[in-house]
Amino acid sequence: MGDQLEFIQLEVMVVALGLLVLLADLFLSESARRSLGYLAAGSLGLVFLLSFRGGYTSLVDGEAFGGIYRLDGLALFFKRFFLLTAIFVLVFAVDFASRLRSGVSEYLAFILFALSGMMFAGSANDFSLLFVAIELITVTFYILVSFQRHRMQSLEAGVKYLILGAVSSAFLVYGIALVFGEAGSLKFDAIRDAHARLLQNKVFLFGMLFVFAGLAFKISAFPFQIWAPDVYQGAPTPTTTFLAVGSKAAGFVLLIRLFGSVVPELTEQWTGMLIVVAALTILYGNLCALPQRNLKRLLAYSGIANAGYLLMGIVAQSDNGTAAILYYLVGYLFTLVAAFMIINLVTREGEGEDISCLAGLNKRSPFLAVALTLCAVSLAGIPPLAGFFGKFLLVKSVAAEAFGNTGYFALLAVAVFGVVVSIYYYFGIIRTIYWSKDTLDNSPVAIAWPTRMVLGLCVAAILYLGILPDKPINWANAATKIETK
Amino acid sequence: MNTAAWLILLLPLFSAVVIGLGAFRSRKASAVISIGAVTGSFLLTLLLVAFGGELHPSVTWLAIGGLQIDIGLQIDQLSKLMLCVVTGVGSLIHIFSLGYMKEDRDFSRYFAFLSLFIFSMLGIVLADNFVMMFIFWELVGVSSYLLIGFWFEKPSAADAAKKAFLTNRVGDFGFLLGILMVWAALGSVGFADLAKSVSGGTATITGLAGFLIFCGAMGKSAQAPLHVWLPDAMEGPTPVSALIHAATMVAAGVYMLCRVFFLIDGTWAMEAIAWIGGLTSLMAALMAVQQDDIKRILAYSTLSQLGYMVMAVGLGSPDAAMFHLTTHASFKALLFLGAGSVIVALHHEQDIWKMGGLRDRMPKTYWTFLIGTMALCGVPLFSGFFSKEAILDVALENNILLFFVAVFVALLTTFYMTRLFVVAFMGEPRSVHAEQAKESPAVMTVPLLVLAVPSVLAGYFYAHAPNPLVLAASLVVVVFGMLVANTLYSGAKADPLPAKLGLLAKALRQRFWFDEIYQWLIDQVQENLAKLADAIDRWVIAGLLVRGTHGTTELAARVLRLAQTGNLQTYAFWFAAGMAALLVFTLS
Amino acid sequence: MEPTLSQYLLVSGALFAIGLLGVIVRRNLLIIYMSLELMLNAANVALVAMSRFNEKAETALDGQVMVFFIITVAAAEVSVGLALIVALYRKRQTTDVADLATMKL
Amino acid sequence: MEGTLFNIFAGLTVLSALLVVANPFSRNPVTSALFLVTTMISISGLFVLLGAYFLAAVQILVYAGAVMVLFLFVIMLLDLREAARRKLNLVSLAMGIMAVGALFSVYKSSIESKYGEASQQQEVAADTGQAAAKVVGSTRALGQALFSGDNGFILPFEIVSILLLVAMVGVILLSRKEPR
Amino acid sequence: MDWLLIIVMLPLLAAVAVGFVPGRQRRVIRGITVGASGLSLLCALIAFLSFEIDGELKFETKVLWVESLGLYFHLAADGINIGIILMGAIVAFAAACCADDITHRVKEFHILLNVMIGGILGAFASMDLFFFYFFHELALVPTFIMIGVWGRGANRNYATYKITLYLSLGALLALIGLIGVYVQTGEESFSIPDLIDKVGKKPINEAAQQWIFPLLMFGFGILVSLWPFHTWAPLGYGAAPTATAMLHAGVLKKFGLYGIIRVAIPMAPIGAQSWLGVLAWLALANLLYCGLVAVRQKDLNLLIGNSSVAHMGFIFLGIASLNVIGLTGAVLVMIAHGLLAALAFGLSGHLYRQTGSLDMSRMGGLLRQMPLAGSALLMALFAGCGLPGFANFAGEITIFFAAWSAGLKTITVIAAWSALVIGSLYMMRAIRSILHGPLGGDWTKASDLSPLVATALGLLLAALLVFGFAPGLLTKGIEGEVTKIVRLAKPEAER
Repeated sequence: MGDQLEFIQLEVMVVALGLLVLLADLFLSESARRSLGYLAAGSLGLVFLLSFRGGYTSLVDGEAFGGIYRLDGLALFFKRFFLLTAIFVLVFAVDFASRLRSGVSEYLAFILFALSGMMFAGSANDFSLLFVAIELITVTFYILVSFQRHRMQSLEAGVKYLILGAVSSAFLVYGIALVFGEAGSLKFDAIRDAHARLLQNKVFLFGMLFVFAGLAFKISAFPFQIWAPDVYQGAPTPTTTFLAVGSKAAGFVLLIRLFGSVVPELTEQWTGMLIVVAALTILYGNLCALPQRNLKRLLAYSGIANAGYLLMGIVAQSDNGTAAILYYLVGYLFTLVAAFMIINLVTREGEGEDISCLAGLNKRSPFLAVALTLCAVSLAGIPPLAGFFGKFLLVKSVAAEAFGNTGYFALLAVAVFGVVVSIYYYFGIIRTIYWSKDTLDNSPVAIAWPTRMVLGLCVAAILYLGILPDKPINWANAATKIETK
Repeated sequence: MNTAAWLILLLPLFSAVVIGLGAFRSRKASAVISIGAVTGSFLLTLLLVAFGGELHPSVTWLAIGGLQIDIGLQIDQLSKLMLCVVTGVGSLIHIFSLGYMKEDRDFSRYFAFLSLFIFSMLGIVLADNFVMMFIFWELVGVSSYLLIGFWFEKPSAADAAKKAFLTNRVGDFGFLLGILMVWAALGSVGFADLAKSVSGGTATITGLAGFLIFCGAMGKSAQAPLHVWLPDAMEGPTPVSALIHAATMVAAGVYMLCRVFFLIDGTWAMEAIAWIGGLTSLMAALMAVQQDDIKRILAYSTLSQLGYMVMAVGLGSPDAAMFHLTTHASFKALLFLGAGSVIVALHHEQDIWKMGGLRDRMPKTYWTFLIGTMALCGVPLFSGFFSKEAILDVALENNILLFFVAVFVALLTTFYMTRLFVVAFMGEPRSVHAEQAKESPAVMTVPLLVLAVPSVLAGYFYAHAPNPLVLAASLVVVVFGMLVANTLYSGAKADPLPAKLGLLAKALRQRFWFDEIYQWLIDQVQENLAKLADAIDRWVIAGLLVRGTHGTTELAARVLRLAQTGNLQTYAFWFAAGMAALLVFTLS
Repeated sequence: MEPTLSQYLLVSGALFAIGLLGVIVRRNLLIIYMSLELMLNAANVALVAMSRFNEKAETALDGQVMVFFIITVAAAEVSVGLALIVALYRKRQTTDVADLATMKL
Repeated sequence: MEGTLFNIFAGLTVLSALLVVANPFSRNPVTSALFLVTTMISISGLFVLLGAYFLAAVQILVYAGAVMVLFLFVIMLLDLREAARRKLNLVSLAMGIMAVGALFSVYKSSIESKYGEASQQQEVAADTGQAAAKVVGSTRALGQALFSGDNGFILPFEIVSILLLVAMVGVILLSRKEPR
Repeated sequence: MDWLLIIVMLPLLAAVAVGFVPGRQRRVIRGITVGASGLSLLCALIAFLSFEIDGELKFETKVLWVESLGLYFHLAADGINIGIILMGAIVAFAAACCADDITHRVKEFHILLNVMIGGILGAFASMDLFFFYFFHELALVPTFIMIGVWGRGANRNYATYKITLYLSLGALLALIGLIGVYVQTGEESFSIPDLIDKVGKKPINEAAQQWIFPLLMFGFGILVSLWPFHTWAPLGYGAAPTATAMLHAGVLKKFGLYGIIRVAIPMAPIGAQSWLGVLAWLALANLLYCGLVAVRQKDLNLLIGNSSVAHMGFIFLGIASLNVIGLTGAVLVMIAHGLLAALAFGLSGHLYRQTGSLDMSRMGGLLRQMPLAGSALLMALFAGCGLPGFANFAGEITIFFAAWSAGLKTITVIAAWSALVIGSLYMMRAIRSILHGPLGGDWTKASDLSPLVATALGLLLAALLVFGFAPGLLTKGIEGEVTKIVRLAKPEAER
């Protein structure tokens, strides 16, 4: 038991931190509470650093709790990824505190609890852990989304997310039930052994498809993308960020584990379906983003499109594809955090997030203007930024398989079309920043120093990932190599 | 000697460049450099003629794979003759220009262009291969363009320049294709190599290739149907008309045909060339009969004479063609310069019906002009007599029909030249300017006098036994033409012919409506094609395809997002429907 | 005769379908939550049946453990959902989903 | 005996589930809630048939006992008579039935392809052969499966406890009176 | 000496340097740009003159960049790109000199301009496919912004979007093709020499080639305004600021052609053989159709733009001939047209600045008003219709010979017609309505070229003439490299 706890030490620390934050709220004064978020972020930073400790990394490739929990390269990579995301979101949340009006400490604690769920999900090697971790994330997000009770939109988003989320949970568990019945076990290892003889078993296939649907909901892939725009728009912006990056990444780590290593032969059998899903996701996201004027909603649609690009890595069914997903996700993390932070800084409460609020940003704050431009350019996939390299790796992984399957070419064509369409609307953002005539106000934007630091870090990371991709690629490769051993 | 050969070519280029780069600031320097260059070339030419044998210096210009293009100078009998013509006549015209262009504010530019032209023309003359010839062919076109459009602010001049260039380009199109075909068939573009393979009997070119090469000549030498630019080209300064549109550039086509005669000889192209030449000469002569502009009459006469030469080539006698080319160069330059002298004296009045009585007022011009006229008409003992006779001779031998055409043309030539001469120089002055006309200064009259010498004597250098029949015919024609014209126009105040000939005269005055037909053709074909392309670009590609794609995308976007109704139940429905679709897709 | 696995599965499937239909068709949020409960319970039935008819004895009970988790999670979900309904009702005096469409397109 | 009981419980489950969703006689949420209880109880009956005794008890305790009370509380709290009168949208009903029908028919055919008539015999044979192995979800067995450290589900169990904590705090936050 | 590294880095460093200069110091900013590009030009000239033709790569800089992908920062010169780099440096210098017509947000403009110059030079200097693409994008993005912010005319927005989307589409298709090459050769190296080496030993399988080549052909083709993907070009250049139009039309656009010659043909020769016929017909469409469209234009920039599209037809035709003569001619025309396009857009920019419009029907007689600019324009237009003496002619005639010998006879005939007749038709019309005739409108205040701009444009003109008189300066090096490519593409024919 003791050494098993060692495996989950990071998660335990995070949960403990969450509990501490909840408790601290009772004893701290109003002014001290403000720095609670920074404190929590700092502590998470510590946890993040601890994840590099030799004592912890030596556990990699080990299993605990009877094989339910697996700590391998992939899991470790994602744990760090989630930690990083949460640090940024916590800093963001402090910025956002005034708009939450009440329950700020609880908000912070929930972020930490959701984080622990994501970290567990990264290590899930059993359907029961998968389900429980996902539910921890989802249920926490129900609350995080509807946290601004004074805003109708937040409540509406919460209800929508809750109902659709519950439906998707139902699909997931129903799928799990069928898979359990046919494979005889909830454990991934057992399913891996059994699945080759189940490839024609329709009940098993039915179950796996339901599981896929449950995960596709998380990553907002077509046809389960429909919730994303409304929820992204209505939710408090830090929640949106966390949802767009963390929750999506949690979906992906499970997809990678399940479809990449547990049932690879089934994935191959389903290549056609995956291509169609990826292509439609790209198309839907990009096309719907085209006439969109609300920035958060725009990013939601673009998030759908990005899920489609990421699915290309799953479709590729290779280590390179997986590594590309990891790389892309990291780039996406920095880009999206920066973008949402800037949108939050620029817009005012109650005014909505219409794109016109960016007008004249280059005069109000050249730093923010440049940073947001970099984000948009990176999302559009133009070198030398993170987004380009991520897309490059994804396309490469698909192209490597393409000669021999025309479907891959169709997917590539759709991806190209999607990127071109996306350039149109990302370019619209840049256009509004720099050469829009109707500037509403010219007041400079005040930025707190931790926010500034996070933004600076994000910009640096976007550039780093685009210009010096060697090391990150190696990390991503290492994370995938260990996992499939 | 090789250096001398290169210098002949490069001196005028040097002059043009120097004037263009800075010497233009001084009028005097420009003139001195330019005239120096051309006379230098002339002297070097004489040097070559006197001492040089056949020379063939060359450098590689471009060599890629199987394509080798040299810049080389082929100096042989033919090119020496032509060199003499070009540099000799050129020198005189340069000097004449000193007087003619004295008042012009773009004096330096004029001389730069003139030098450029001489350079280009010498390039054609010296070229030892097709591509080099084509290069200078084009350069001649451009320098002629620049000179015709010298007074570019005058719309008519600018238009004429444009027309000349474009018409030439149509000919060049054929020329280029001809070169390509020759290269493809014989594997080289050098005249020496080609001659070797043709004489070795290893290969020949097709008639089509020959005809295409002739297309080049058709443009430059203004053969029908590409003759329309030459009369308009008279918008340029008169010395330019004399130099380019009488003596040299227009002769280039004939020269080129002679140069590559060995290639086209024996193909069906010869027949076509002969007929086109004959018809051009006939048509041009007819049109000359009813022109009133002194320079235009000369221009049509030039056309007509070029037709002679081309016909001679087509009938298999490049010698006769070159002979006529040489004599024609001198007397036509003389005529043009004479006309220029008259025009200057009359303050740029060009209508012959506003002249008259110039005999007494401009005696030198009068006499030299008379010599030129006689030579052109083919009055015995003048140079034109011998060369024209040589051509008639060839025609009689080879094609009797063309012989009659040629004789008729000779008659017309005498007629319209006499008309011109009688109306412009004899009788009483018909305008104030004509009354006050004074003889031109020496700088202009001396070249006239100098040119008069070869106009008389050039015929004696060509040994040729005359055919009595031809002799008789040409004599009759000359006498008859002169008499008729003299009776008709002596003392006339206006042209009596339009009244007598009616529609025919109108057709002649309107130059058989060639320009109108071309304009119509261009409007109908070229402009409509352009309109069509533009419309396709605007409406189909930029409109239907691009905006269509854009519109479809936009529409798809707007339709797709209708799915996002905001209603939870719809969302749940999409969810279930999507799931069902996925299931059906994967499981069945 | 003893009921077969497929009979159990059909019952659970029917339950699932009815629940899904309820989510799609009913507009009262409360009823939608009840339908969601039906869907989750359908999974429970399937899991227990699968567990009963499992070929591998050693992992057969896993299904029932899973049901235990599902019941707990469902309870948590319902409580959050009901709290949300209460908050919504306070703001808008409605539980009809048709009134929740301020964000669209 | 088992067959009959199954038919009764199964029929009751489906019927009352239908009545939860679409009751032709009443639109009152309270009715739906009561039929939900019926469904839950029938399901626990099915659990008993399947040997999951502990779960059957938990089912009744949690659903009939806790969840239903919660539902009823909220219904009473909100006083929903007004909303109950709204009409059903026929188009959405038809489309919903179509989508769900498609889903169910694919499900049914999948089940039949696996457990259909032909394979039924083998299945039964296999079942009888392993009849002894049929698991019984007694409290002890389940407890051992849940809490054993090395081979059990202690970790998910603990995570569920975090989940419950989150839900609890969240419910308090959400249902607290709005600030200002 | 690593001349290429210096050539590429100077403008990029200048961009950084400009970043530190306060925006009000316009003269300093312009000085930095002109100075940097001037130095770059000087280095390029030295490199060009000291370049020895022996089939080896010269002035190499090779740094391992991403080991896991086999990606190098690799700059090097060979016979093909040394000429293009020199041309690029000349145009860059000229563009920098002509950039003084920008009066607002000068600092930003010059940063972008320098980045664009660096990107352009880098793209042609790169021997690694990744950086080849990367530098191209580095140059492309500033183009969009420059047109968007500093562009002119009512169509600016539409033009910006159009050019952005078109070029992005082209670049993406090409990228996929490049990735295809990379993946098919074993995912070990992006280096062009390595790849050529590999392909020479073991060609990419045929089915893959049939995909890769069209991807590269159309991708690169869109970048070069291949018919029917050409409509962005006239519109974009019409709206672009002078320096941008000069750089893009002059140099950056050639990237696509360079890519086809450098990558597409040697990597996918079998694909090339089945697709070059299509390319030849599209080239014809470029020549004939765009020529006809140019005839109808009333706006000088649209005319130059369309004519520039038409000129691309020559290069495509040269490429489609797929023989040494044709490819050499194609590269020659690339260089010549680069200089010419820059010259033409530089002059039209000057005219626009002086007269506020480029509507040809309202101009006239400008030769008298501004003799320098007028003469230069005259020469540019002459060069545009393929006058001997200018480098364009040498390339074009080479291409005619190549196309004819490659058996594309019908196409050659029509191409010659459109080059000689239609080309001169619209050029003559332009001269007639802009320069000739009586002085139109109220241009009395219009002034001639400033000394700086005159020098810059004079340099372009001089280069055109030098390469026109001595095309051997370029062709010797090009021929050697092109022969290697043709040998790869057509092992059986050595011509």
